[in-house]
Amino acid sequence: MSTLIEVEELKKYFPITGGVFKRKTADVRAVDGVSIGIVKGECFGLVGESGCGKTTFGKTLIRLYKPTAGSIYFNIPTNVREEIQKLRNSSQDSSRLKKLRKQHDLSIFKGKKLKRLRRKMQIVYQDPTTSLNPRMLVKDIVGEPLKVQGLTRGAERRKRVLEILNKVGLTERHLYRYPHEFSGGQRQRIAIARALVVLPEFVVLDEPTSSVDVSVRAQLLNLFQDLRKDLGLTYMFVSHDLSVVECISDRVGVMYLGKVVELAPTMELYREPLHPYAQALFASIPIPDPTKRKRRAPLKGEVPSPINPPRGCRFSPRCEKAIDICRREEPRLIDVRNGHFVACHLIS
Amino acid sequence: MKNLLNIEDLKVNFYTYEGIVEAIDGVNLNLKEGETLGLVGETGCGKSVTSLSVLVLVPTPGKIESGKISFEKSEKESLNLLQQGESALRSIRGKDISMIFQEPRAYLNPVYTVQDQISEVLLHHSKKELTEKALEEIEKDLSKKSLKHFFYKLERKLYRKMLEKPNSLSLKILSKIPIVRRYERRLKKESKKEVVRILKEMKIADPQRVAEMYPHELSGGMAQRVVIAMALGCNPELLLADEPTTNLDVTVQAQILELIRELKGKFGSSVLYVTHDLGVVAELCDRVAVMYAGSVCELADVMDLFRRPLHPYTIALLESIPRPGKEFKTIEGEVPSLINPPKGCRFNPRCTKAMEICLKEKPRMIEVEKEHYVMCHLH
Amino acid sequence: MKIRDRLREFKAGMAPTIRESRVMLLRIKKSPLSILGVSILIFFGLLAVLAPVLAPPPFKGQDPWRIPKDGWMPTPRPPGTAVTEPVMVKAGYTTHIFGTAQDQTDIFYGCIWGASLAFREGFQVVGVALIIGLVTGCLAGYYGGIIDELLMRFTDIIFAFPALILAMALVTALGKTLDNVMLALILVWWPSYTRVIRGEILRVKQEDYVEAAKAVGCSDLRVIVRHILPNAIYPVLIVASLDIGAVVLSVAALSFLGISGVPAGYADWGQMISYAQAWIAGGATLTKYWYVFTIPGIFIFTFVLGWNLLGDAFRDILDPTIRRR
Amino acid sequence: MGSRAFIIRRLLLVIPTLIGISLLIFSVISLFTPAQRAFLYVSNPEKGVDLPTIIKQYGLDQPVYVQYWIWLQEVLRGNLGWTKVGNGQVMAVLLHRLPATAEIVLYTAPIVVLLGIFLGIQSAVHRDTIIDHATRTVAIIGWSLPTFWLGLVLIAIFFSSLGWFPSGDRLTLTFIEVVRKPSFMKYTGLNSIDALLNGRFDIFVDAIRHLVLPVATLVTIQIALIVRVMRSSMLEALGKGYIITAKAKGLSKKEVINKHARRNALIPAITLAGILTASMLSGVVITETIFHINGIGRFAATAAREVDAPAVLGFALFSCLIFIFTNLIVDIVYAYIDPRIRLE
Repeated sequence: MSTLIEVEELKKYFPITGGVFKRKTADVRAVDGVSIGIVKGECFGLVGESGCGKTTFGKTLIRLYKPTAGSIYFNIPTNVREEIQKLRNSSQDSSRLKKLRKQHDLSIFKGKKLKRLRRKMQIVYQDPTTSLNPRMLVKDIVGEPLKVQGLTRGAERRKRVLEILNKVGLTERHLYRYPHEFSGGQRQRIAIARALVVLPEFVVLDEPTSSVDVSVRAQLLNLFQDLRKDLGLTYMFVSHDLSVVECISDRVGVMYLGKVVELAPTMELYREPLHPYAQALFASIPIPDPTKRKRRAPLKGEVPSPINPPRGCRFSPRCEKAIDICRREEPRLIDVRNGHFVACHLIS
Repeated sequence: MKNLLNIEDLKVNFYTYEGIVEAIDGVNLNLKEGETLGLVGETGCGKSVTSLSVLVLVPTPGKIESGKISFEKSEKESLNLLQQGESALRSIRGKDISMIFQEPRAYLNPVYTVQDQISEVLLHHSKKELTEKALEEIEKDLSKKSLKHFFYKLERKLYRKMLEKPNSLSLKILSKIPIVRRYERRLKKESKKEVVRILKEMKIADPQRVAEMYPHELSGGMAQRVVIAMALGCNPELLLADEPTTNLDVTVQAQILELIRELKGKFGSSVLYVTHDLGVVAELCDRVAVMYAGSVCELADVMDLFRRPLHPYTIALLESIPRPGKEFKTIEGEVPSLINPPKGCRFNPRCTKAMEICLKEKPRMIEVEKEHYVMCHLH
Repeated sequence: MKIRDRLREFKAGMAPTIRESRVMLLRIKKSPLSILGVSILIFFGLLAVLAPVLAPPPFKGQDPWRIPKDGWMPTPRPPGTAVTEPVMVKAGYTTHIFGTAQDQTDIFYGCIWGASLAFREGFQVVGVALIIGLVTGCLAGYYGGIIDELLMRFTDIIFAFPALILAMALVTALGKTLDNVMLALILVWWPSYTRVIRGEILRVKQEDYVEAAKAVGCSDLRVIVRHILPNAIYPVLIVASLDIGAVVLSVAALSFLGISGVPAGYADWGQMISYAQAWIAGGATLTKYWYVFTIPGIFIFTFVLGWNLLGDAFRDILDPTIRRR
Repeated sequence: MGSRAFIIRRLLLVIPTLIGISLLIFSVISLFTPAQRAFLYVSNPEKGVDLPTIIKQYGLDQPVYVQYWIWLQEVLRGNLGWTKVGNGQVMAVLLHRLPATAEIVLYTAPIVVLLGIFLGIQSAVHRDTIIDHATRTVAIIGWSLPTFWLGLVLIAIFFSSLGWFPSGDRLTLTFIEVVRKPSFMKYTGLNSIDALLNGRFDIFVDAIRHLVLPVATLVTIQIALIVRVMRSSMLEALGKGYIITAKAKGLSKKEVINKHARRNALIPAITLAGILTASMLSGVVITETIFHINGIGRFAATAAREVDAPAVLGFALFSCLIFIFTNLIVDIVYAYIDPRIRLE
């Protein structure tokens, strides 16, 4: 098992302007210090409620947004990573660290380097009706990445486009059509084809099934599984639908207010969530089985604003088990049990 | 148990540029007193239109073509809603049947405060009760010694008149005159008290403050509570809930579901709960109606339906629920267009068990077992 | 690739466009007002193109927009009066179909040649203003920031002037010629396009497909040209088509005020009405001299109406939220 | 942003706009010939115009920014220069002629706004019926008509042929005499209102008779825009979720339209009402010219024809200020009507 992506203390703030002069008055701390690693070939699930920063994290990871702080390393040799880590800890010889970061840290990539990166990392959006340009033909939508990246031309490009369309379950007769002539499920397939045509290594799936119906959802999930095996992809599956994530992911991270509060192998997490928020979240999922109906006290209150997150542990105002330290100190994400990470004072 | 609502052979068409959309094609279902009936189906199957039809509020270009919706307003009175006049319907809407919606914030008027919008229902449907309460207040004021004694007497006279002849011309004229109009203030004050009380029932922490807020200041969950408050303001017999938790987060959804369950017990309303989420159905509903492409294909007790589904579509739908460790079972094909729907049973192109008759004839709803209705040629 | 393959490719590529146009045509067919608008514009287009045939200029080598005169009598003569001027008779004129205006200028001739002048005014002003608006609107909408702020403040300033009044001031300053009138109108008009385009771009920019285009590595230029503009341009085109009428009205209004720069006796509808003013204010009843101002007025009105109907119809047709029976 | 911050920001934005306007007008000025420019600084030519002195005094031979500064100071002092056409100081002439224009606007604006909103609502509520088609057709025809031509046609019909209304001027000659007398108190300068205040009902009727045709012309042209905006915003509002909520509450159609849809639909119409005042000034230029009304519009038109630079520029500046002022008011009203803006 080798790590494909290593994220260190990634932050993404969006400024808010206001007042008379429209000056920056505050920040929305969408992602506020996330450190995770994604293993090659896995499907990493990321769950959380709306506004927790999971989509922003996915988009920052593939550099659709410029991170406010932090580093992202994509597929770098082990020795380089070790060197960076050592340099950072020793806090000396910063010029060497700078050089290494410039070379490998894609959070500071620009221009050509960034453009080349786009071949390696792609994204599939939530709603294909808005993620496909309504005035472009399928042929052009799927062919565009190849054209822009200067990968193939002419008949060769057509062949590649057809190949990938076949893989996602579309055929040649769909080439000359506009997106609105397709059903929701088929549109999502076009969007998948566009992402995969450059043969990326890593794909962020941003709620790819939440805009389609149950019957189509299963088709898409199967397609994702097949494509992963076929093309050797690594996924990050961002979703609020916990049951879907459970079925498709190898490991799952739970986000709350811009932070990862728990991260563990799927089976383990779903069987026994440790963080109080994760527990409440999993308890809230309605189970499609009337025999397992149970009454439970739902989580109180609402998610606080990411502009001014609570001090200490961000979940502390809603947490029933919160103790003094929770309100003072922010807990760190610690490995408590062989790859099961939790950020909670009660556990560690 | 008695039927509160009975829908028979409802047909609704939408007349669009592209052609006639046969959105609802023969919906049959019944809702019993005091129960929660889940109406499930995929996007565009007509479940929302069905619930709007109950209020006879199908939006243009839609038109209710035929059918019968009978509603037991009281012990003796049974009404076919589709044959009622506009004024009769208005006295039912919001009072006997009310509705909550998917996007609560879009369904609140942005330029009025929460209080304005809730008290509107109260003033519309229970003006009498409010007037009585206001009168009590006046009596209280009268018993105290005050310089305003004269005004209070005048007020009492007016309010008594409001009770006796609420539609008299003189009152209508008075309510249009700027300064004189002030006598209505007391009524408004009463309605505000009532609003705060209802908001409190919705477990809103600070009802006084929320009552003064505008919809855009509310979070999604809070807005949904306000909409529910508006719907339950007049103790309706029937609550139509059109995907009220779909766009909310799971934890907020859990809160709202809990609230609905609790209020149902308290207010004794029946609920028609429209959703696409089988999980919510399993959690909340007593019976379930499954809709596909404009008609109800199966109607049964929730336990029955989940344990032994009979219609091929219901079976496939239940199998497509993701369960860890298993491969996803899919329903091949896509939901058909309703402009030119498939002949016969509308599910036949996707049905694995389709027979010849399925292509030709539309099956009828039959009671296969006790209280278990299916619309399929197989049964 | 062989030519045959290319041809096939081209055919396949055109098929969806044809399909889309068919849907459009179907919708146009269902709206009688748009048919009326289109027919009016086709009619005027034909007038403009066929002007040399319909009303051949009698003096060869002379400016064809100068209306030929028939004699020197000051009072207008009603429709149907016989032509006496030998040069005009030679060119094939027998009667004054619409009569003559003051100084015996032929109304029919002026109305016919006025069409091409109106098209020229409308297309030139709107065309140039649209191009300026497109470029500035794209800059402001796509990049935002200081460029946006400056451009928007500038448009604020232009908008603070009533259009006709600013155009009046500019023409007064630049000198009264037709070209200056058009230049003034362009200067007054482009900010409105900047605004509309900016607004549209701000809307489209947020769409996921624009971000998706960036995610595959498209350059800014490509994102704007291929992804944003095709989705942002239609509302602007609707406004532009409505504006062609408005431009013609403005030029006519300036003509009427005597600051158009169109030489006297020119085939300009506005000026023809302007000169007719004397015959009404002088106390003439509607039954006398009606032809002097009514006929050119109807020409202007129908021309503008055509553009307005077209713009209105397209607004309905292209608006996906409006789906009616 | 709170409503206070919104209004302060709006007020502050007026400053750069004003500076920009002055710059724009000044750059138009520099397009004129030096002699024409010199008249911008003259306050009374009867005392003799000595070009070299003016050039020296107002620094016309100095760099542009110095010229601008001097000009700006003069403008702020209220000196917009001397007009040949009006034979007086531009500022004085404008102020003297303002009441005539104000009277037209006073009657036109309410009719346009109220009738336009009413027709727009009717059109939207009765969508795709004969009422809708008729309203839209009338509006689009009104919008396509050339103002001056419509004015002329109205004169030809109602004055020349039928003799119902006068063709121009503000009052009949005999009454002009009355109005000029010092015994006739001039409170506002608006004839119709002054007549009422002086108890002369006959003069009031006469003034109104003179206003009918110009006001009718302006209303016909201007109303189309507001009908169109009101119709589409009303249609939008009627399609919103809260309308279904209102209906589901059991409210009558009238209540739904008047209480829930109209208030939301009015928001864009209010913005437009501000803009309409500006375009009304354009219309006034033409209307006054046709109907021989000595307002600021006709003055500007004459000045433009005679290339009287100070007058034209003074008028442009004047109408600009009016526009900014009305828009400011509209924005402030807007901030109070729409609760969303207060929190943006």
